[in-house]
Amino acid sequence: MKSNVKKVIAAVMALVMMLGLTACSGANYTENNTEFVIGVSGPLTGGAAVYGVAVQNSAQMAVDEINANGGLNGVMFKFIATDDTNDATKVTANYASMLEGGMQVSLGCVTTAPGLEFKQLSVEDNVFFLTPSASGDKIPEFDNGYQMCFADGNQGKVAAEYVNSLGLSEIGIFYKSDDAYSNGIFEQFKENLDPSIATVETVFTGDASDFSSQISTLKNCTFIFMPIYYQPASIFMTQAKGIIADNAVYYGCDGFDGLAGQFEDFSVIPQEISMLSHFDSNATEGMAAEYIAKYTEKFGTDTLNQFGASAYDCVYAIYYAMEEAIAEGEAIDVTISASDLCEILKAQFQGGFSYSGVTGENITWDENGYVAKIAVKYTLKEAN
Amino acid sequence: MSKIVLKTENLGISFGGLKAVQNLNVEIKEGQLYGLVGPNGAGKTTVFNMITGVYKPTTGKFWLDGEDLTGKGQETINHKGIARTFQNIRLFNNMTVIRNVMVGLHNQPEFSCGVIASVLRLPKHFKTERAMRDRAKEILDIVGLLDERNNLSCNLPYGKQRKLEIARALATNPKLLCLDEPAAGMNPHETEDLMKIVRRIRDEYNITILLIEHDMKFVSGLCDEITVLNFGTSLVQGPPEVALNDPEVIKAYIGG
Amino acid sequence: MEKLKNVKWNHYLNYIVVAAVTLVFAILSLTGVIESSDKYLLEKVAIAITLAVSLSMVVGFLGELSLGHAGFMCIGAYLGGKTAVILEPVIGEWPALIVSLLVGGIVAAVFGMIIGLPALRLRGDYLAIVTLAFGEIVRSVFMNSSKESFGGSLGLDTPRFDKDILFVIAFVMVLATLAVTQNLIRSKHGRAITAIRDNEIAARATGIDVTKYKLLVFTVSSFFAGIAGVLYSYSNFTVQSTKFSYNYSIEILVMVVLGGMGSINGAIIAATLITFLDVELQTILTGNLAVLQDLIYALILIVLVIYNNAPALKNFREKYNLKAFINKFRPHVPSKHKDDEAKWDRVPTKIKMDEVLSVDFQTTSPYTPDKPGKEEK
Amino acid sequence: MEFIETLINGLSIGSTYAMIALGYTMVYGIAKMLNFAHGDIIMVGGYMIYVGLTISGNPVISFIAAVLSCIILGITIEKIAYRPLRGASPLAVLITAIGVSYLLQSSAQMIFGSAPKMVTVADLGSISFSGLTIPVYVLVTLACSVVIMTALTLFVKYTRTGRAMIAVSEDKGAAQLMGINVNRIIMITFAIGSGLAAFAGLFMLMKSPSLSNTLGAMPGIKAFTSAVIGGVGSIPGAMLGGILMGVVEAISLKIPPIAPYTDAIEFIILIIILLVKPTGILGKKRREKV
Repeated sequence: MKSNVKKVIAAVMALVMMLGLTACSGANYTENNTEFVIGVSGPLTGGAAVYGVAVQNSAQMAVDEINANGGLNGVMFKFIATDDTNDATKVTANYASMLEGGMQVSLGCVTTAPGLEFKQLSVEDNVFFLTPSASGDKIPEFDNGYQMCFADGNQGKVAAEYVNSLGLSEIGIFYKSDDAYSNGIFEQFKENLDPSIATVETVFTGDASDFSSQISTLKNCTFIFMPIYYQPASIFMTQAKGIIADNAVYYGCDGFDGLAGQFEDFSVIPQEISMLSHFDSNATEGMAAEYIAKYTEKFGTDTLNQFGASAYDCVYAIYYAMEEAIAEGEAIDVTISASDLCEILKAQFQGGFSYSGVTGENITWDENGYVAKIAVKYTLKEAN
Repeated sequence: MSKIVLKTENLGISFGGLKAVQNLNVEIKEGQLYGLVGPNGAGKTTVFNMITGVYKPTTGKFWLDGEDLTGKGQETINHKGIARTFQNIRLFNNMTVIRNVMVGLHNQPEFSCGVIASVLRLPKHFKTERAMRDRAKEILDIVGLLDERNNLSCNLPYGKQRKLEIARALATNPKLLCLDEPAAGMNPHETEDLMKIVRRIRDEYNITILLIEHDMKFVSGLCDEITVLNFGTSLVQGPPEVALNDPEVIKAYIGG
Repeated sequence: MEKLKNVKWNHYLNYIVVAAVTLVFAILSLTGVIESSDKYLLEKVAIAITLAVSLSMVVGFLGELSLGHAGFMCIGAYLGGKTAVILEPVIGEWPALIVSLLVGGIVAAVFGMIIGLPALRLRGDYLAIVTLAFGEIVRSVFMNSSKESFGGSLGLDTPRFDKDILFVIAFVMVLATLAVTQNLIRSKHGRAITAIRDNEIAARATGIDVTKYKLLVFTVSSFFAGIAGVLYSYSNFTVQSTKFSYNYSIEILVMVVLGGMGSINGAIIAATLITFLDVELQTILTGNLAVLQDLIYALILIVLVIYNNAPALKNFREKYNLKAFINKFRPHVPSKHKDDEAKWDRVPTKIKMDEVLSVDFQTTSPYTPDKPGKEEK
Repeated sequence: MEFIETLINGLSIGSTYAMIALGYTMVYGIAKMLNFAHGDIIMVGGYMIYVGLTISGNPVISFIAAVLSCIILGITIEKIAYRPLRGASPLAVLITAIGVSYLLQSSAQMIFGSAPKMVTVADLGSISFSGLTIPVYVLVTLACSVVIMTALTLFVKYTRTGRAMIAVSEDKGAAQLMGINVNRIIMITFAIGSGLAAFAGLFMLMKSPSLSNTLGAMPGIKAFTSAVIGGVGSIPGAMLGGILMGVVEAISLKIPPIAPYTDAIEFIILIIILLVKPTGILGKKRREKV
């Protein structure tokens, strides 16, 4: 009986200790900050790691550049990237640890599924986030959330408008039915597509790597819309050689970006590949080219994609917005709380702040937090 | 004229083309100690497997107390009153001795206690547990394992494991107890002891016993009547001293 | 007072510990000491314990390998979450919680019973793959559901509940799981279940209704997995079916195996530690170090399993283990057990691994499907 | 016509499953363990081919290097992670296998990065006749699978080592008593299984040239499913199961309303087959002696 009491006490103590109770709820974590802290949660491991790593690399690169140029009025920036492996249940712990690490502003989540969790957590504490790539339509639902990428629905709509203008009678659609990104684009695309255009639809799920069945379904199409990421796209294109007509067009959205890193030589694919995006990793001029040169030098071409470019822009956009706010007379101290900074940034992003960077010029945000910038149709490769 | 407990009629089974047992006709009367003997591979255990429901007979029927149990499942047959032991011992190795016996008591009406009563820990649960434990001790006392009751069954010596199997079978309150080579692996002293136990079970609890045994001394010392099986068919039936001296039987054992 | 002395305190120790932990944290939460992330962690721990204890019924006590536990949880999460979202505006917070817990649990239990049916025919790896398949089918159905029904690939928006109370409710559910599981196991029915595990043929011959008990265990186990699912949906802002892949089932299985199969306390401890380890690794190893998470987790897993199970390390284990370490600091107290009353359920709740292992060379094993055996001629 | 096309697609998908299942079933059927790390050995094989191609540029040399390194890896894993648990509960081995799987995946990410690599082993083109197109790699994969299947069956049936394998799979204890070195036999089994994993890696890359550290995860599960459908321990069964899975997948993908549920359909087929025949299509029924 006595030893049991001891056991109970020991177990409770152990649990309390494991929680590492800081016993200082409601504390202002930022009061000891010596740098401005930006945080992001993204898939740094697992199947989607390439996107998280690209964001981590690029954001760190942007922060390093800003710091090398003297930071914001002499105050440096610090960037934290935490790993959520694209699993929404890991976001809470990441978010808490970043907050405790003094995070004042965030890039949200890299991918949509965890991003849905993040937006709810951040709205409670009023933490501003500008996500580079969580493109779900509901991500900027609350007034503290903004997107640098196009929302999926918007992409689908714009893509449909483009396709409508081509005067085709039949198109093929190939999408990933268990993926929020792919589905989101597909639904809006379908809704806005001219009803007179016939569609041949085919799907894949999971990590499928054999598309022979889908390819044979689409073999008579000369225009195939593929709102999917580049890895399955590259597999599809390789396997479709000789089956889908050589003069066909593969048309994708920003997920196509990264194809350039996959095919050393695009000419192995006979068909035309084009995409609707805000970034082209083949760009040869402008800020995009500069970014590509810098990124490639540091990290190689492996993880070069629009996720990174977008993250790079996010950091700069936040930086410039803070700079502008200071110019307008706002007091931004290094120990400013996340909530105070959020109010200031919201005012900026809603007050006509505009940003020009790698993924577009004169970028502004509407009252919903959706980005307004020009989506460009990039032709990665003409038909042979 | 005592009544017939087990009756088989043309009981037979074949695996593929092989007729393992055919046309077996036995009548076991109440309170009898009945032996089933025969050389290896004669089909003795197969007979057990048929009347305890492990195998479904392909021909014939069998009755317990006049009730046709042919083709019934093992559990049903046990509920109706046939219990058995196994040639290769099958105890619940991770349980103590007493709990092995308590599993045997599981279906006795006097120890019935629903799942809900157990989960909610109603008084009935405690009452049942206590009663089961007391009864299990009684049964263990019969086979002389009371002192071993808190040991793991897998730690018992061979002979005691056999006795425990008997105790467990006994706990299911059978009308007919089938013992598959109960004395195998026992030394003469243990065999002697076992014979006493088997007799006591028959006499005190009025349970009919059907047993398979190779030890002819055991069989002739214990059984009232035997059936000799060879190649799946019954050679001779009768009292042991008569049946075992039948020339056919001697031929079957010696070969030739 | 005399009665109190007869109570087997050891049986109730884990309830007391869990209740005490809940109470302490509830007080801490009311006084505002712990933070929302801690509460979330506590919810996570409670869910993990519920899952591990309920799975240990199937794996540890019935002796069947199930790789589809996440599937039952998935059913609970989606159906419970949806029920709560619909009902909350109509009948209020608390009734909606209770109804959704029941709905999630019961529907999962029904599916558990359905999945228990093949368990009557299949054993070992065959059953394992069927349960795995079941989990994947469930996931696929919810994944492809329409936006209006269960949210499809975007996931289901979940009901909200006061975070100060939610983790307490989660722990109350842990207590309920413990109570049902342990009371069931420590009864004549539990004896029947462990008898089936130890030797199915003998159990049948002893008149145990194998069908009934297999279905019972699958049903009860999936009921609590469903409950865990409902708690999960309350705990997170969205329910996404990608979470409930076979990988998650395996994660739960790891907890059960590390805890020592057939040990409920072991499952509780393993579930707690693994949940903490996960979160600690995840929050400490950020940025470029993130890739080390799985590496460290994997190494810990391999080393622990080998330490716990390797036959060659038996002596080493007996010399260097937690109990021996603790006993060093404690005077030796001789055991007070006099009769089987005191320890009658000692064995089935704690099969030592090295007792299970010898089974491999014996006639039957719960985990090897087709032990060789000649056809009876 | 449409049907034949679908069938060809099914062969294309199924040939890969069959190839993986052959390697899987060796370990699974003989060592009697669910080797969840098998898919990851395939992944390592893929990366070794990639490394070989980058260094030497010669597909043959890099393939041989991949086979050898997979064999060494397989033996090492068996020795370090599985052998200490010989005689322990099969579940313990299952858990270490999962640990090994995580270990290999994260090591691959650490060494090769998170981005998928494009690996072009050889472009074999495709052949067309009467409106049907079959990529050559499908034919090559099928042919190789048949050859490997035959070779394995003959090996197991007619060589001393092979027969020892059957003995070990039937009863480790008895095999040991008969003077068979169980550890050695299981090591050889792992070597063969891992070598075949490298083969599977090669054929997977020939089909879909994108290489990442999760390459083997889902195919591993599909191969497990194939092996069970075909009957555990039956080598032709593994092949048959793989092809069947592929054909089911292709048919399901062709029917629009159920196409998103393709994985589920495959698993439903599995459950149905097991309910009808609890030991798989070619599995032998074993009865416990009572």
